[in-house]
Amino acid sequence: MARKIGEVILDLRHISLSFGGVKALTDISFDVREHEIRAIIGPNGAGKSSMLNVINGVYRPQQGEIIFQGEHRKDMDTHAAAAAGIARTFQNIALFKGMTVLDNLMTGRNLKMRCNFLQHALWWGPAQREELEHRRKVEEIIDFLEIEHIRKTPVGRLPYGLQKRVELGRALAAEPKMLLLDEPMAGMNVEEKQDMCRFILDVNDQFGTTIVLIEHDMGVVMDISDRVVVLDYGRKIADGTPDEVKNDPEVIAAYLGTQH
Amino acid sequence: MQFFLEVLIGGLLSGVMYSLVALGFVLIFKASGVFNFAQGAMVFFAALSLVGCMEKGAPLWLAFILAFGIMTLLGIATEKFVLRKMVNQPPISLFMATIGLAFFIEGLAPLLWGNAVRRLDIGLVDEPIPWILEHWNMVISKFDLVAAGLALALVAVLALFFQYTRVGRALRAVADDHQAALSIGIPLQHIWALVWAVAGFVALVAGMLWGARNGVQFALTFTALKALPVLILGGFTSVPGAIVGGLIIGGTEKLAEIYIPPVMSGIFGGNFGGIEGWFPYVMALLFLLVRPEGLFGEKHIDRV
Amino acid sequence: MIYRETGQFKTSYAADQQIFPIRQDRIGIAILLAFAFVVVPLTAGNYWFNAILIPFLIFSLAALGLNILTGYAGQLSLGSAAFMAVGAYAAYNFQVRIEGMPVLLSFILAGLTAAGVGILFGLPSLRIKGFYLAVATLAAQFFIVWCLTKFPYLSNYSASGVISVPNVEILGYTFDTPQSRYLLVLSIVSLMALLAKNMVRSSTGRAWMAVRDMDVAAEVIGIRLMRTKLLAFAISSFYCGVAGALYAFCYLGSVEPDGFSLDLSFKILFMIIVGGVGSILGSFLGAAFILLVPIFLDIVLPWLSELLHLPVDSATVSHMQLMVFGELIMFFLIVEPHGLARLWQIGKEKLRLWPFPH
Amino acid sequence: MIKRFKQLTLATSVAVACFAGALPAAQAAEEQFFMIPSYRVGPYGANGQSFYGGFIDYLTYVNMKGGIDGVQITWEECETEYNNAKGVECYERLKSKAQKAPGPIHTMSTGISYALVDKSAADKLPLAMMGYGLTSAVDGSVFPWAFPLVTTYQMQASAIIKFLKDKEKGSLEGKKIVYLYHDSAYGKEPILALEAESRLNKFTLVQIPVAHPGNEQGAQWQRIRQEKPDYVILWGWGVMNMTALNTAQKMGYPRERMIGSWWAGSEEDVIPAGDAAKGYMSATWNVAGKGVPLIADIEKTVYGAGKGNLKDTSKIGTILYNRGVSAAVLSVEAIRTAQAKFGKGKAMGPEQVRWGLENLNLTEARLKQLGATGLLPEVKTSCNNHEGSGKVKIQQWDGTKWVPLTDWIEGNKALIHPLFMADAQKYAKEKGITPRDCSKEK
Repeated sequence: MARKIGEVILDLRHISLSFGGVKALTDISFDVREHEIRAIIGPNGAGKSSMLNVINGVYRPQQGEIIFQGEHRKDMDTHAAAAAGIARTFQNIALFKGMTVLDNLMTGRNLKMRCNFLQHALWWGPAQREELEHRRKVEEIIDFLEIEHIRKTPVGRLPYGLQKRVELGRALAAEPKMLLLDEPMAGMNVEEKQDMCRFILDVNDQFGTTIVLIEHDMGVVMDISDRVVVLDYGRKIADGTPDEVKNDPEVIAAYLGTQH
Repeated sequence: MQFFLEVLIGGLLSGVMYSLVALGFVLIFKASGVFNFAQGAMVFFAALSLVGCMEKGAPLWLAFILAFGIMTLLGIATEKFVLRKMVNQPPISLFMATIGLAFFIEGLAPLLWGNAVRRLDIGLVDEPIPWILEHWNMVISKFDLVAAGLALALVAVLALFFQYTRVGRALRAVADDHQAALSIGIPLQHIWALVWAVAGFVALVAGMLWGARNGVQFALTFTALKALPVLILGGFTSVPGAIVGGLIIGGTEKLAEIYIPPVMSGIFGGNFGGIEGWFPYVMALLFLLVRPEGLFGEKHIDRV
Repeated sequence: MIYRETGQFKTSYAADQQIFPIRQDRIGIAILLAFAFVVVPLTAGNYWFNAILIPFLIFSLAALGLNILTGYAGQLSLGSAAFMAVGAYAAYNFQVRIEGMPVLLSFILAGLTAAGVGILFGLPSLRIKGFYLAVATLAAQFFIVWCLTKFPYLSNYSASGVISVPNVEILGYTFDTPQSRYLLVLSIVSLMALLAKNMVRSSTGRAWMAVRDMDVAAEVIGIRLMRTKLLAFAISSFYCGVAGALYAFCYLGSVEPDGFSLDLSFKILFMIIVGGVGSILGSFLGAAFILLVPIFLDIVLPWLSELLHLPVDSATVSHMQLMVFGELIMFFLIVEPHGLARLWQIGKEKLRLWPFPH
Repeated sequence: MIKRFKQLTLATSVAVACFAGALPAAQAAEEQFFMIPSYRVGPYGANGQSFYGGFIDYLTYVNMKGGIDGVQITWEECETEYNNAKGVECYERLKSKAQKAPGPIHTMSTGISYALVDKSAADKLPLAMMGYGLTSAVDGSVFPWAFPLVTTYQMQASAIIKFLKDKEKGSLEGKKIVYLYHDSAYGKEPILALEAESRLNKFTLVQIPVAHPGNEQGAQWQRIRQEKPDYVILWGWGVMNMTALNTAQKMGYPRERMIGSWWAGSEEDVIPAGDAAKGYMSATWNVAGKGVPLIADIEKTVYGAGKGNLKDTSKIGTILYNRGVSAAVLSVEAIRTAQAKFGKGKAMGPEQVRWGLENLNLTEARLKQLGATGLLPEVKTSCNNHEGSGKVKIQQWDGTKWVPLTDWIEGNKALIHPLFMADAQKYAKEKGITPRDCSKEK
């Protein structure tokens, strides 16, 4: 175990978000430390995906503050988030369906590429060199995720489990500091889940990537995460290590549906 | 001021005529998600069938019924031979297919009825109402008023049809969610054929009024171009949107044609009339920038 | 067995990144180019040059432009003809107004002018999507044509608004024979097709496709939607603009704004739909199809009616042509919604196995 | 899918085979070949139908009467849909057949003829533009191969002004005339001439353009109502004409004060407008009706033998039908003129036909011989006057038919022709053409 949990890398303070009067998140604060695996759990409609969307700027909260790597912001901007090294996957796979696996992964490296469209049009020279260089990196990820055989397949034709894996690959291609995973194991069978768990742990281990994940499978969450934050109806009801959270009465109530 | 009013009223009345054509687009888009570019060709075909039946000696009411029958057949054939075979294809393919359909109809109509330019007499004369002309010195056409009345009646009938009939409810269900409608046993194909027939009916009314106004001829297909800005303004899925959009487009377009070119001439010199071709589009475009879903369209939130 | 890639191993990523990774394809394209550049100019007659090959190449270029915008970047446009018009009029003005302006440079400037106008009309795409955008592009279509009609400066004060272009002259050589014009157009189109292919296979193209397939995900990856969409509009318009300049200079010789009508925009849209959305090859196949079918029908239908002794008058034949054309479009969309390019691919896959059934 | 692919391949190969087979066929001797780029579909299909029906009927008629001194006329049609690119394709397709012994080409489209002016000159094929097209081609020194025969937009506009002036007892001073036009090359061309006339005759000219297609003119006519002009000159095409008439009625503008161009003065333009068209006037360079012996004879001979081109025989004798016949008469007469010089009974080559068109002299006597008295004005062309007449009649619609009001009226040639010459010189300069010396032409 080479990994060592470091300082706070992301700090969310008093985040509130609403859509036309409907409150999605209410005054939520929590932090994420470098290299850790941080899980967000909660029942359906608890605001978990909204939380991720706030972190990488898809949604803009009405109130609160986001501090990423010491930089204070009122809200994130998708481009800034990507540039700062935040990558993510989506609950309902958001791959580029018309493109091959390879192209999807290459797209993931978009921000690292420097050539402009004129150089691309001319191809021979810088564009080709750059393309090759990034191709090598992408091939490493392809090896890592064991998807060599489907490299040239359009992702639309792949089965669900593989698509999830490709989406992880696309996020990894950006060599992110922080990876946001929205239900990476939803709809998978046991074997696929095990594979996915292994990849997540390996990513965290080998690349030291900080991981924030949403997951419904409690077994998985308790197994792999360092700390867990629990949301219910857009509010934070618990925060702590898996064991602390597991025994929190409010969490149990939320999950079992008892009256508070 | 009086001139301004006259232009505005004339524009609003023309706008109703645009709404009529736009209505056909809305019906089909609402029920099947198809952007039916053949609506203009259908207007042409319907009017030509009407006038063709009248030439064969049928009185107006009978010709109207016969033409409606023909439009229904066309609707059923379209569903059976084209749309049914294109289920699950992307909207753009369906859109292209309707352009193909437009070509087909544009060839078929004159093949059946001849390509001479015809007059369609529905017993309405396009003349100013003398009383208004005398008292207010304003030109309001009898024909336009009747046409506007007919259009509003048509909308009312459609609204009732959607609200209170079984078929109407089924149509709305389909419009809301195809899958769900299918799962509760609504025969999608019949519904689509039906909605095309209803669109054919709307095309027939539009064709009758436009044909009586400008003659029955190929140029009736161009009415579609007048309807498109109405459509963006009002939203693709809203029947009231088509009416309100039509009024807005009609009114502003006429006012613009009167008041903008002199201003432009003042700036650039030269003659800048004839802006009606693009003005409604640019206006609708600017409007969209403010409200991308149109006047009455449904707001769409991306969920990820 | 002839068309097989077995035994062709890629030993480097560079080899794998070629435009035509399969050897047979490379040979095929070489033969095709040799045929187009050498055999055709030696053998084809004037009719083929003036009425088929030159317009085919020019329309392919315009279709390629639209395909970049619609097929790759996913922005449906009904205004391509207007951008062609901008190109045609811009090239004309550069030629007429600037003494000694090289023709090729004026073509490029025409493309750039069209690109500028394209960016302007692409701005709404940041807010508007789908059919709303398509209808909004009609604003460009009508507005641009109107401007060209209304500002006499743009047609060099010709009373009718029609412009008649000067001869094409490069380095003292006048392109006045159909062959020479064909070769000029062929060279320009081949080069631009190559550049387009390069763009779509690199990160520019991937960004376009990402925006097309899933814009939110693209944004999250760090692709700037505005820049990507506007770049697509600009490049697409550049291609259409050059096509328009060629249309005026190498094909018709004289153009009027009304010639760049909505019908022409539709025609170009048909080309990419029939040919294949998001395919460079498809742009060419589609252009060939849309251009040749009406001509073919025009020749064959009267011939058929004579052969079968059907008492058909010319009007009927004309109407039938229109119907058959419409039917063919619907037929194609039903049979192969991905266009001729996909059929070609399927054909190749068949060939790969041939003569064995599986 | 695979099966479909096979079918497609088969279909394509059959198609290609047919295509190849249908291309150039051999041409027999002593035949004069007319390429006819016609249009019968699309927005103007109805107009094309009548015009080309009359044109082809007359060619059939000539053949039935023994051809042009024994030379049979052959022809081939090609649908242009009034579209410039398709027109060029048709021209290129039929060009090779026409190169030996061509007839003048009639496109009946300003756009297509513009696109063909340079091409036909390079290919040496005579291009006729009767009442449309590039009007500066009146100057034959710059345009040896293009013939805007009979009259041009500008001369027509001038003739209309002359008519109105006569109507106003010799002076238009202080009058106001609205020029309501189709916003295209066609509508813009006469503007210079009208402006010159307005300066000369001191009337106010108000120009109001109508955007294509012109099926909505509420605003324009409201403006006209406000302007209260003495006359409205209508320069419309297709649906724009009947919309103008209907809207005029709606606004209460008297139709007796509206006067149209010759493309706004056919039955197709007024019948759909119904009573709204009564009293409306228009210019024309050919008369309507079967009163002309030639038209009656064509109906008897050609349709009697079942060789007529039109299915709808009610079109015979309409303005556009008769215009088609007139166009054919002029074309055939040009070939006869050429034969008179280069050899009777022989097919004429391109240069010879061109000469025929340039030395046409269709006199009243000859028209009488043809049975075409009054159908069209006398036409006499020369190297520096490819127009040859410049005369029009004014006719009025009485609710059922066109009634000629006047004899042939000639526009103000002294005013208008210099405009053509200046334009032609500009064209020659832009294109690098060295004009012929007309004094040396014989």
